[in-house]
Order: sequence, then structure tokens, then C-alpha cells
Amino acid sequence: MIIEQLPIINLLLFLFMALIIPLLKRKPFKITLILGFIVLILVFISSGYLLWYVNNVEIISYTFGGHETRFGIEFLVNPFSALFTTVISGLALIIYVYSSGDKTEGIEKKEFGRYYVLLFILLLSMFGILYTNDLFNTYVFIEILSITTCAIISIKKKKDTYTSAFRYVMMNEIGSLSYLFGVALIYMATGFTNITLVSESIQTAFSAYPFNIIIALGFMIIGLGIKAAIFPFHIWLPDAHSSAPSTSSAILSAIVIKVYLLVMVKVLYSVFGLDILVEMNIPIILLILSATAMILGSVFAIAQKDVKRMLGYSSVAQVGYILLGISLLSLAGLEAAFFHIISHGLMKTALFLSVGEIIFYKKTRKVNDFDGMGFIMPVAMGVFSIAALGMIGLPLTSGFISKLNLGIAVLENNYVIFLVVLILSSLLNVIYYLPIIILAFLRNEKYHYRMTTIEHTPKTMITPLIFLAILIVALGLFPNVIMPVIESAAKTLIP
Amino acid sequence: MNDIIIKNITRIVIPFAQAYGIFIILNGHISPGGGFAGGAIIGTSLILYTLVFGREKGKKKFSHKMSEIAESGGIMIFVLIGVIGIIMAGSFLANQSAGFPQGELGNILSGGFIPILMIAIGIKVASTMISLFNILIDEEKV
Amino acid sequence: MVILNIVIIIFLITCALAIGKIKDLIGAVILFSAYSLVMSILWLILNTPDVAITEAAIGAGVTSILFFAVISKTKRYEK
Amino acid sequence: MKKTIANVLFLILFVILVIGILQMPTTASTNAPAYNDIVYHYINNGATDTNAVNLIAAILADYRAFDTLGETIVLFTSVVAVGSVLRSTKYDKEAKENE
Amino acid sequence: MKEIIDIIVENINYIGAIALFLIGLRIVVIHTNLIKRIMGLNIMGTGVFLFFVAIGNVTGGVVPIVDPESANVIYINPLPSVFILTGIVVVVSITVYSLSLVIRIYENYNTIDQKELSDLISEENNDH
Repeated sequence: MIIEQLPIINLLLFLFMALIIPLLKRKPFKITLILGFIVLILVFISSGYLLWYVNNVEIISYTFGGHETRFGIEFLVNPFSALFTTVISGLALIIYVYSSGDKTEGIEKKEFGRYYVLLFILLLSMFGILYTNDLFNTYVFIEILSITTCAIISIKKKKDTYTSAFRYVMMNEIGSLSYLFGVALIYMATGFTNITLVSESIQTAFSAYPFNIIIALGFMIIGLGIKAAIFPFHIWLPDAHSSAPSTSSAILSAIVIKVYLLVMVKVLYSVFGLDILVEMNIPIILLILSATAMILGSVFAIAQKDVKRMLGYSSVAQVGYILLGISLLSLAGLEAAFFHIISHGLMKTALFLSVGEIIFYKKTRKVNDFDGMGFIMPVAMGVFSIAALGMIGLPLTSGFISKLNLGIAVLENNYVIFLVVLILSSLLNVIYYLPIIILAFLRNEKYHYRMTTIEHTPKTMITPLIFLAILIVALGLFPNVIMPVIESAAKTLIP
Repeated sequence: MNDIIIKNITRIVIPFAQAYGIFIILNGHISPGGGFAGGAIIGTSLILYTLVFGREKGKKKFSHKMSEIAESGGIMIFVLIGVIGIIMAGSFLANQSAGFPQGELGNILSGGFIPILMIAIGIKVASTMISLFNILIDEEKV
Repeated sequence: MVILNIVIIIFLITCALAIGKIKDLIGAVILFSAYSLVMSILWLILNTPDVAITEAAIGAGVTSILFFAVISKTKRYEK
Repeated sequence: MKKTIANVLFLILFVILVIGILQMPTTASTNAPAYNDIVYHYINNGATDTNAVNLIAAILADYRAFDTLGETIVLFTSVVAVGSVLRSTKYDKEAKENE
Repeated sequence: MKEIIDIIVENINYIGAIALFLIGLRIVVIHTNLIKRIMGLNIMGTGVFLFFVAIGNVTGGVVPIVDPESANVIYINPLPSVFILTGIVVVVSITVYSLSLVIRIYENYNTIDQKELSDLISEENNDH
């Protein structure tokens, strides 16, 4: 009985937290932080329990107001949504602990209250997107997500944040309205907005009104593609992610783009189904887009002098990897994509957070200024190096496993050309990540004497970084721990 | 704005506009309208008041604190009703099965929690509109 | 009714095109306000009075006022 | 030049979409696919289910009340977001003076 | 010729919705004035909403307010109206947020033209 209520209780906890922060304005800020931490821990535990429950007992279908599924809004907790809500709440917990050091880079102290309100509403909307089984409800949550993501960029009161936030909000809104247009077209042809019901009737609708479904598919892919920064629509990403505060960049890059990709997975696999996709030759288009993204994202990243911009372009390339796995339309490809979503989430979080610490203390964002940084800030730079090596795909890190999985999945489908692209993109990764590590650790011996002075950063900033590094390595050594969960998540989408 | 005609006409119009807005909110479940429309009408009338009589007087009518309470209050009522649904009937936002008094079909006092929700939405929309307007017009230069 | 519908659609499209063309932003907002009002009439024709009331209050009322407020703080003429 | 190309592109898109529209179930009658059993359920049982005569209110606040909750959250978020952009120093000064 | 006109008249709402959506999109993409772009966004939104309403409309139908006494009336589809009511408010929120950004951009750069803005930003980047 109570288990069925857990998803909505998760959402209500976030909402409660967001509403309670303005009321606690006069109390010391520490109380708010501790309360938020408790909420996040509770949500993490409950979503973890849901993950165990749906994998071992049964899938939870929950309808609001006690109406039948056809007439109301349905929350569907299957292995897919349970897995990713757990991952999101875990990553959010790590980022939250880091940002609670009261030293968040770029955010004025007065804005902390609003920042945490926005953060919790952001988490609420992401949970809602993953849990809901209704296309229009997804739209409502997508709008909440897009307004909060823009707001946590523009909360850093700098000149260039406003312009990049404006561009982001425009692109976002074009994306949402295109998605809504797609929903309208699907509703027109089938008469449903519930995903399960749509997927049951979409084949007959496709044979009766093919144009309807084709245009809907196009609008939805373009809309979600803009939001997920799939290659030709990625122009907003580097600006937005580099001008945001570091914790926001970590959230945006590691979680938010992935959520849009997961919506896209839901739309492609659950709503339209594989038959229509294959008939429309959608996989080929997506594969070409992902290949271009993998190459060009890395090429652009090489040209950047700003570290955060470089990481932004690297995200474009990584979205390409995930899209490659998704568009193979096979079980192995989907599993690889899911694994890469998790491992890239960990690595990007580690990269942005460690860079954030470096920027916060050294006030530099140029790649060239990383000279000898490894001796000044060993922990931050060490974590950066581990995560960067993971990005390159070195063995012993989670990045290696995800690239291995992707390669196997590509070979299974006999797309040898994409294996070449994969390897080429990895080599390009080496070109822009390795020099930073070499610059930081191996050059300029004049910094050696400073080995003894270890940075005195607060524990709340160091602990999450170390924890992330351990997780990256652990995932690289024992990928089989989470493989069963990913497999069952992928199997809910490909029966 | 120091025009006596505008001021007097505004004084006359605003009560009607607000009464109309309240009417629309309360009759949301038996006639066209509802929380969004009524809330927007009330919000617009408050904006009109602020425009004509100036920011200071407008503030007296609808202070910042009040709008803050109204904003979180709207969602709070919503969530509270939903949680009552969870406790009574086992699902969020359950209406009839949670035992809300249903009333007679077609009356104002009917529809279980629908009028309450409409009032909550109305409060929320009205306070949001007026506070957004206030924030926009007296923003502070950095 | 059908003819009124067609006339309104043509009016809306012209209005939208004019919003794109006009250089004076205040004029654009007035056009936008008219657009929203006519839109609410269209929704009355299409049997959705709830939406019509909301659009008349929000689209023609609140949105235009907010646009005016912002234009008064920035530039009026587009280059 | 750039504008002409864009205009031509938009015109082509318009023509494609209109041709697409004409293949769709556009009849404004009860035969349209969207007018299915769900709508009949709302019309026949909606009033007794929720005791609200206005079906739009019944769906808005009962069947799909969760959408409406999400939408009130959008309004709340927009106030917080606009405040975070425009209201910073003054608002806090006022709050401090009041204390 | 008459057939074509008949088809167009029959689908006038859909065609209008598409046209408004594309005009709005064109304004958002091509125009350089930021406030105009926000207006384009609103036009796009109304285009989508018009599409929704057109789906729900039934010729000769009446407003879905149930009257138990009168039988044999055809009600229009109430679901799209509900979608739009939610959508309108969402678009307004986004509009206000982007307008607040425009105010800040004007304060910082003294222009609300995207072209001048990009020039100023690239100049600043070159200075550093």
C-alpha cells in the first residue's frame, strides 16, 4: 500500500522542501541545508527501494485520483524509471553536498535561498518526467525543467550569463513547443495521451494516417533534440554550460541533458515502437547525426581555451555516444547507452566540480593556467585526471567499460564504420584531455616545493570529489554490479 | 498618473472587475471559467490599481508579504487536498472516493474539492500576476 | 460562421506578419494585443469559452501590460 | 539574401505541413479519432463522477488535477526565477530593515 | 478549383495554426530584436493551441457543460481545452522570465538587438 505512494511522496518531499525554504528565511541557513540533505537522503533511499521492488516484485502503476488509467494521469514505475531516478537522486546528493559548502562559485550569498528552491523544483520535474506515463504531463514537467534550468544559469549575476540564458530559453521554448505540436498530432491520430495506450494503437493509426505519425515523430525528435543538444542543435550548450555556476553546470551537463535523452528513448521506443522507426529509416539519420556529433564535438573542444567551454563541447560529443547506442535499436546498444549515461554522469560531475573548485580558488579558467596545478591542488586535480582518463576511455575506469559495450553493440549490428568513428573520437578526446593532465602534473618542476602545502578546502567540497573518483574506478572494475539492473531497464523498452 | 477621470473611473471599475473575477472562480465548475481566468482578471485589476494610483498605494493594497503567503498558500492548499486523498482513499487527489462532500449537481456547493481547488488556483494566479508585474516594474539596478 | 472563421484566420495571419514587419515596438505590442483579442473570439466560435476568457485576460491583458512595462525600460524603436 | 533563403525554406515547410495536414483526420465531427471512448466516458459519466457540471472544470481539477498542480508549480517557479534575475539587493535590504 | 477551395475552407483552422506556428518560428529565428523574438514565441504558442482546439471542435457541437434535461446534444471534445488552459499559463511564465532577462541585458549592454549584442560580446572576448 505505502509502496505505491512512494513515487508521489518523493515528488511531494521535493515540493515541500522548495516551499519551506522561503519560510526559513530568518533562521540560519544551516537548518535549511540540513533539512534539504535529509530530504535528498530520504528520496535516495525510497527510490533505491523502489528500484529493488520493481526489479524483484512487480511494476507499480499509480493513477491519480483513483480513476481508471484511461481517464486520469498514470505514474508508471518500471525498472527503467526506477533506475534513473535512483541515479539522478544519487548524483544530486553528491552535487548538493558539494554546493552546501557555502562557497558555491559565482552565486551571491543572498541568492542561496532561491538557488536551493530552484534546485529542488528541478529535481521534482526530472522525477516527474521519468515517472509519468502521459505525454502531456511530460510536457508540463519539461516546461518546469526548462524554466528552472535557465534560472539556475542566470542566477549567477554576470553580464554574459544573461545573454546565454536568453539564448537557452529561446531554444528551449522552441523545443518544448515542437514537442507539444508532436503531442497534438499524436492525440489527433490516436485520441490518447497515455503512452501505453498510444503504443497499442499507433500501428493502426500509422496505417490509416501515415503523415500524421511522420510529422509528429519529426517534431518530437527535433524538439527533444534541441533540448538534449543533439548535434545540429547544440549551439546553445557551450555558452550556457560555461557561463553557469559550476554546480549548475554539473547538474545541467550530467543530469538534465540525460533526462531529455531518456524522454527521447521513451518516445522512440515506447510511443512509436521499433517497427515504425525502422520503416521510416530514423535509425540511419540518428546514427549519422551521432557520428558527426562525436567527431565535431571533440574537434570543437580541442580549439577551446576556456576549460568549461571545452567540457561543454565534450558533452556534445558524449551525447553523440549515447545517441549512437540509442539509435542502434538493439538491446546491447540500449544497455551500452544506459551504462554510458550513468558513467558519463559520474565523470562529467567529477570534471565540473573539480574544475569549479580550481576556478573558485585560483580564479582562472584558461587551460594554459593549469600549469603545475597538480602540486597546488592535488585532490581536485587528481579527481580531474581520473575523470578525464575515464573520458578518454582508459581501462580501469567506467568510461572504458561504456566504450567497450558500445563497440560490441556496434559490431553486433555490423556497423564497422561507426567503430572507426568511436575510436577516432576517443583519440580526439586524448588530444584535449591529456595535455591538461600533463601540464598539471608533469611540467614545471618549480612547483615541487609546494607539495607539502595541501589545499585547505572545506570537507564538504573534498569528500564528494573523492567519492566520485572512487565510484568511477569502482564502476570500471566491477561493472557487473549494476549490469543486471541496466539489463532489466533495457528489457522494459525492448520486449 | 494624476488624471482625475482615470482615477475615478478606476475606482468605479475595479470593484466590478474583482467581483466578476470572484464570480468566475466560484462558478468555475458550473459555468465557463475557472481558476485561471478568474485569477487573471483579479490580477489584472490589481495591476490596474497599481498603474493608476502608483506603486506605493498598490503596495498597501497587496503587500509583498501577502503575495508571498498567497503564492505558497495556493500550492499548499493543493497539496493538502492531495494528501487528504492519499490518507482517505489511497491515491493522490482523490475526490469522490476520499469522501469530500459532493453536494447537488449544478449547485455552487458541489463537485467535492473542485471549488476549493479553483479558489486555490485563483489565489495563486492572481498573486503571481501582480507580483510578477511588481518585480518587473521596480527592479533594482545592479 | 464559417466565413467569420476564415476572416478571423486571415486577420490573425496578417497580424502575425505585421508584428514581424513593424519597427515600432509599442505598435507591435498593440498589434499583439489585438491578435490575442481576436484569438479569443476565434475560440468562442470554436466552442471553448473557458479558453476564450483565459486568453482575453492573460494574453490580451497581462502579457501586453508586461510587454509595455519592459519596453518603457528599454528601447522603443527597432533598428 | 539570407532572409530570402530562410523565407523560401519556411514556405517549403509550410507547403509540406499543409499537404501533410490534408492527409490527416481533420473532420470536425464525432467521427474523428480523437473523439473516442474516453471522451464519451467524460461526457456520460463525468458529471456523476465528479459532480461538476462543467466538464472542462471536472477534467482540469479532477481527472487531470495533477497537470494543474504541475502548472501551479510553473507559476511558482517563474516568480522565483524572475525574482532571482531582477530582485536582489533591494529586496534583501528591505527585509533587513524590517527586522 | 472549387474542390480545392472546399478543402481549404474545411481545414482552415489547421492551416491557420500551421501558418501561425511557422510565422512565430520565423520571428524567433530571424529577428534580431529580443522583445520581438519573445512575441514570436507567443505567436508560436497560440499556433499550437489553435491546432489543439481545432482537434477538439465538432461542427454543431455545444460547450461541454452537461445539462441533464436536454438530450441529444453533441458536446465538443473537452480534453484539448484542458490542455490549452495549462499551456497558456506556461507560455506566460516563460514570457515573463525572458522579459526579465531582456531588462538585465539592456542594463548591461545598452542594446536589445541580438546582432549588436553578439558584436559587443565578441569585442569583449577579444579584449581579454
